[in-house]
Amino acid sequence: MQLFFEQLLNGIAMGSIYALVTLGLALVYGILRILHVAHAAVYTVGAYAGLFCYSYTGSLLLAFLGGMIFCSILGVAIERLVYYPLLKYPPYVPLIGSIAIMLSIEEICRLVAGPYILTFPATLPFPEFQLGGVTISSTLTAVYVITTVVLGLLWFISTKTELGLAMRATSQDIPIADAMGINSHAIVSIAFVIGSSIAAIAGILVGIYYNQVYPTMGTVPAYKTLALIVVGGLGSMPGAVIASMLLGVAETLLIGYADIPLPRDALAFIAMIAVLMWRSEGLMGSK
Amino acid sequence: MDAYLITIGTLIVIYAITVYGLNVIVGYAGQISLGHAAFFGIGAYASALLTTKAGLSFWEALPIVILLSGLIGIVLGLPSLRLREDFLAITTIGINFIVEALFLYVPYFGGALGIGGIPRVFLFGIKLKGMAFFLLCLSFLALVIFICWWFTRSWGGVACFALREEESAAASVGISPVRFKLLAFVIGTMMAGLGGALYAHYMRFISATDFSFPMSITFLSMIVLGGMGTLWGPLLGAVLLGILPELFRPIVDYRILFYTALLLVMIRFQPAGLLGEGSIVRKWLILKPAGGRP
Amino acid sequence: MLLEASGLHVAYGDVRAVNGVSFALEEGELVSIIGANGAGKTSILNGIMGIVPLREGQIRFQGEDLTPLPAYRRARAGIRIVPERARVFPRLSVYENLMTGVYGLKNKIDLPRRLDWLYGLFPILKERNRQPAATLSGGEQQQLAIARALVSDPKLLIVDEVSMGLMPKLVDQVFDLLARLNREQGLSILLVEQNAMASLAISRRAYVLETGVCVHSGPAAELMEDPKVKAVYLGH
Amino acid sequence: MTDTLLQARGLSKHFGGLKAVDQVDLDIHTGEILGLLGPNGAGKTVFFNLISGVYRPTSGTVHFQGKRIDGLPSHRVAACGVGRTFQIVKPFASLTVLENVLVARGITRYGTFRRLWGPWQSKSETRAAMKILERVGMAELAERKAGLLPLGNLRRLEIARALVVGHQLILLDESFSGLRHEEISQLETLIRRIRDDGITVLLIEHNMRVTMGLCDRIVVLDHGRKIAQGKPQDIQENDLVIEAYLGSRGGRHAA
Amino acid sequence: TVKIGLLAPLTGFAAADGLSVLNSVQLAVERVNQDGGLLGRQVELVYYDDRADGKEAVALSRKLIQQDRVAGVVGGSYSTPSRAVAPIFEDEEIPFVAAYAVHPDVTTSGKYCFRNGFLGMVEGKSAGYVSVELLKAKKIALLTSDNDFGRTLAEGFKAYLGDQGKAAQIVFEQTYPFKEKDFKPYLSKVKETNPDLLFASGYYFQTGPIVQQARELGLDVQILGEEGADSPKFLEIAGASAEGFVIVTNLDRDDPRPVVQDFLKTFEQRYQIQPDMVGASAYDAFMIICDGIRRAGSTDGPAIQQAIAATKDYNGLTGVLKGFTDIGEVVKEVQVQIVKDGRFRHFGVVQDMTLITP
Ligand SMILES: Nc1ncnc2c1ncn2[C@@H]1O[C@H](COP(=O)(O)OP(=O)(O)OP(=O)(O)O)[C@@H](O)[C@H]1O
Ligand SMILES: Nc1ncnc2c1ncn2[C@@H]1O[C@H](COP(=O)(O)OP(=O)(O)OP(=O)(O)O)[C@@H](O)[C@H]1O
Ligand SMILES: [Mg+2]
Ligand SMILES: [Mg+2]
Repeated sequence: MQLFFEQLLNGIAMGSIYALVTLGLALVYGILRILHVAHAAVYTVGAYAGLFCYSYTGSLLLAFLGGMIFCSILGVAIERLVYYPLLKYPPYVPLIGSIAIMLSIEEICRLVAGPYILTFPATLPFPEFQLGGVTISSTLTAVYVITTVVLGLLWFISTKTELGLAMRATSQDIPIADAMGINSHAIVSIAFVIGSSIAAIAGILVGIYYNQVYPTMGTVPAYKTLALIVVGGLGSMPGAVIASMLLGVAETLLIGYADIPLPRDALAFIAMIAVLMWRSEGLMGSK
Repeated sequence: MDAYLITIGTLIVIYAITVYGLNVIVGYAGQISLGHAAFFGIGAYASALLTTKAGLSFWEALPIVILLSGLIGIVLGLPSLRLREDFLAITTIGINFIVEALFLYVPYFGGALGIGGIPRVFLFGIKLKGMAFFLLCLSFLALVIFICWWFTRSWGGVACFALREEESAAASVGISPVRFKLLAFVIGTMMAGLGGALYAHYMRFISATDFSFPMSITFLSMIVLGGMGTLWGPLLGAVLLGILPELFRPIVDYRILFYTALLLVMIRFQPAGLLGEGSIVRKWLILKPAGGRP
Repeated sequence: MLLEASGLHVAYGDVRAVNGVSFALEEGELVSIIGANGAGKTSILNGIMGIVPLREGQIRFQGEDLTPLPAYRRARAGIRIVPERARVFPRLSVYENLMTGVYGLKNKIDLPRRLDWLYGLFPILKERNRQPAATLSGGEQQQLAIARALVSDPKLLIVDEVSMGLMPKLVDQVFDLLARLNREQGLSILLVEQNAMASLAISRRAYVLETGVCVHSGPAAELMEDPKVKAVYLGH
Repeated sequence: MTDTLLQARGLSKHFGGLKAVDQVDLDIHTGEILGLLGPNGAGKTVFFNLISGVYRPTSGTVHFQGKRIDGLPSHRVAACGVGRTFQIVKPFASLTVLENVLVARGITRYGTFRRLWGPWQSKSETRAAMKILERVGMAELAERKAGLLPLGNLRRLEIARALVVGHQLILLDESFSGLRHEEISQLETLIRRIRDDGITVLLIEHNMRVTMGLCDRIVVLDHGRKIAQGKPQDIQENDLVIEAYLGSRGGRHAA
Repeated sequence: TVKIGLLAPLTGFAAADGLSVLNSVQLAVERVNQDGGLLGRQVELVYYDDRADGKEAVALSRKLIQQDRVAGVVGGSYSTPSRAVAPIFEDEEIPFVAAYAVHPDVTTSGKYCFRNGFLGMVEGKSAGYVSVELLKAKKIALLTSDNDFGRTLAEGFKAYLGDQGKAAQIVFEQTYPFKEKDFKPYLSKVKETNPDLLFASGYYFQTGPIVQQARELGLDVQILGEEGADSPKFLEIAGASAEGFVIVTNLDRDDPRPVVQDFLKTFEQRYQIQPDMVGASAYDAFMIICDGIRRAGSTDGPAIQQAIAATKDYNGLTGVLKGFTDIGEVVKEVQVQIVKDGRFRHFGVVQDMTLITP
């Protein structure tokens, strides 16, 4: 029972991290219908930028802030310079652009910071808990708290403000959205700022959680999150969160209770195909 | 000729064969497939297993390999009948990951160790290596291009074009979406299977990572850069993306960055491909728009 | 002058759709543009709204030069469009579609009253409030597009093929509505309509367009009597 | 003369709780022009989609020339000789106008695997396609890319496609909307001629002048149900129809 | 000049190893040239980036042979590319010495292919020996990296235990995928079985987190790793948790021989980072080829091959090479290191010939 509980807590933490990375992707997908694979590279850059700020200032707050600002700039640059001009082409064109961006950023990280794994030796100032004989470490607490806050804010923005409506209108017909007085280009950029900031948070969190920051740390999230946004129902943010949590928990429990031979990445995709066979529009998608 | 150049050339031709298959699926029929490397891999593994474990020769195995690839293509192409375009895109990525995982984790497929000792190809009792194998691949490529050319001029081809443009309108003039999507998938995956078989017998050692998702993206980039849906685009793309990284060899540390950055620039400024509508090449050559193709 | 357009040129690649059209619209006027298929009417309207870029030409609205402004700034200046083929946001619900019509200016108008008024005009919209717009019938989408353009109380309403897909009863209602809004509330309207008879009947002035050039203009009543216009557009 | 070409019985299509088409019985006689009228959202387009195989009915049957076709997929219905247009036009955008029509000419080949491999741009096919384009008055636009045409031309292109396929029955969904007067007259003539060639026409149209002038018979739907059918004059005077559809002023502007 | 080739993954996921290899081999080149080169000529290194990818490596091996005309090649890359190129060097009769690739097929291609690293079986058996004999474990848990290396290591480990007639028993065994980052689910399970030793195989970016997360979960068991963990990066990632961690590897940092101490010092001075096993092995692989050329007195492939095959008691960086077996596998002692005060230190050595002979 205690083992189960421990596994569950780990699973939720892992799901939270998936959710943070996936959200940005779902956001961008929801608006531009682009598979923003480079999002994972933004996340990597976030970790590096955070680490850089941290090692110069020693302040975690500044690390998060610096990472978010840097990633926002990067995200908006990607959108303005590459995605926006490619919008009218079939989706695989920006996808290839996105993958090229991702690989380029990985290379730049390697050239600038070296190929070695860097460590992120910070502790997050959160308390540790004892719960029924299980210790919830401060890092886990941090993951839970930060995820909850980010999700809450995002939920508020997308449902309680006009911005959410503008984003969805923009996602469907940019010229007409403009004709309704929506500054769609700005809206798209805002979406990238939000998505990239969350990616930065996720990157830093992961860097600290695993104490590793390295150029190719985005590779696995890059593709796994694709499966997650599909399971969630493309572009649906609540769906993306639910899918992430489910996958995080399912993965840990499967490892904990069955010696499954398949790697986790394939697992995510198998789950995805199973969900699609059952509901072809994903968990929360609309037809 | 230099063995190094022949090596590069042979790989390019093998890729081109595979990429022509992808062009049928994506360019002609408009079905996004981001998992083409899986079918390339299925061809390679099938041929490797048939020749190493079942003791067939390359030529005996080839028809089986091609049929098998087509068959698996049909089965895995089935989601394309049910799913919306963007879901399909990611599903095909998933298929790629799953197929790769199967190669990697099923002991019968050699697991992480891959399959080695794949025999060379013999023709009329002569061992084909170097130039000879290159020529063999080249003849297969010619055949594949011919099939593609024929397909675009046939009713089957135009049915696919129509499906690509407007599915419901196509159905209203008698085109069965199911039949023609699967037709494109079968042709495309059979070509990938052929490419895979040649690859296996050329490398003579294959492992799952050779057929991972980045390979699919390379294939797709080749057609997009060359010109999606055009007859010569896939070849141009394969040659271009095959040669570029080699040209950048001298700048060791910056090579991949140069390559990816160049890819990005080309996609950004020639999104319709070098042979696509409105491209610089078309402007130079003052080509007429190709009939039936975008 | 509320709207002054001079020397408009619109082209798509090599296709020149509009070649130097000029026209004007006074505050409180209802003006029609009529013309054959492909004459460039939609291109002009979209050019004014900013949905397609202008190659050349100038647009002044309330004395202000709109030419360099993007579409959303024009919209915020008080222009609204009912686009050709409705172009509602397919995956937004009917209600959300209406809300895009007042994006950024909810406080300045009495939203509940405007909605009530529109629901009164187009009861189906109230009935289908939560349904995604994509599943509406063609005519229902057209009604939604009209309503979407009207929630915000615009200064200038641009209407492209407003009667397309509407049933006769509604065509009457919509033309009455446009005429009434123009007459009673002084709403300025720029109208494009294949049904030339109906549109001329409620217009003060009209322009006749042929292959991207303006070939006639004048008071609507006069044009209705013009033998050539009659023959080609009115069918008498 | 009252030979029934198509027979719908108890045809229904429900979307969730919404009864878009509800228990409709309808006969189409060979060689007539039948008008399908009704308010916006009455279920006319859905009815078309039921006949042409886009939707599978919730209940009810459709027989075409005695053969049951409900639930058949679109392409099978098309192969029976039923051509249609779409209310929201659907050209094959990146093909030329001529190629759009050529695609439809393949109707006889798409069903048999063996006949798929011949060339599609042969001289004889092109000539036949050009003839159709001349009939709808689009011959001079043959080489234009369909996606760039204005709406009116697209409507005619759709009719051309439907004509190729529909050697028995063609379904026209608001094919006159977006056309100006002169073009409407041309199309009316065309449709009469089609009928004279022995092809049956079912059309949806809100333009009363067209329906009254063209249709031999009219059926009116409202809220998915059939509320009236009969000769154009009778329909125009039917109170239910006036109330729901024409309006008290009889569609003055729509004339 | 005498040209010697090197294939290493300088970009891509294995870039860190590639860089380490390149840096070490460049030190070796300098060393050789300072000492007067080979056969009176300078040595020139021709290196290419194979991205740890078989396809690239195949083309590059042809390039090395045909265009650069190298006398021998150091395989500074992973198993996949090394396996793909081995038959080519065999065909062209160019000696190829794999530095640390572990797959058995690398050397089975023929007599021109050698390996300076340990085979999985050798290292696995040695790890078994260390567990039972040096660390006195009775209940052992195995957490295995799921790749060719991890699997053969586990096999060797179990083979050793089997031979010992159940002196110790395996209470837990599981593999984890190569790209795994979160080991808590596995470690929680390990904790349940309450072993007294955990043999965790994998690269430093896997074992580092394993050690760290084990301690975080309160799993205070002795952990044993292998050469994959032999990296300064391991120490960084695991931080304080690393203390007391033991590995079997081929580099003894406390080896008093000048070759070793010079290398350690120069490397750290030049590159501001501690050297690792991968680099050290590549250094040796390069030196083995040079030694072969020197003794053969020629740059002719077959001659060098014979000289390398006849290597005996060569004073290498990774220990004294007793020689190569018939198939080209190295025979040398296995080193055991322990983490003390944040550095790898000497802990023991496995000398039993039955264990270390492949
Ligand atoms: N996106 C486009 N790309 C290329 N050409 C276009 C495009 N849109 C319109 N055109 C061309 O511009 C010309 C004018 O078209 P426009 O739609 O403005 O005409 P219209 O008067 O509104 O016609 P309709 O009455 O059919 O709506 C036509 O010849 C059309 O082919
Ligand atoms: N996929 C769907 N899901 C839900 N409701 C639908 C769907 N398709 C159509 N409807 C509803 O069914 C009703 C009938 O639609 P239909 O398109 O048949 O109307 P119509 O008679 O063609 O009207 P119009 O003259 O405006 O084109 C409409 O109220 C529409 O909202
Ligand atoms: Mg128009
Ligand atoms: Mg309709």
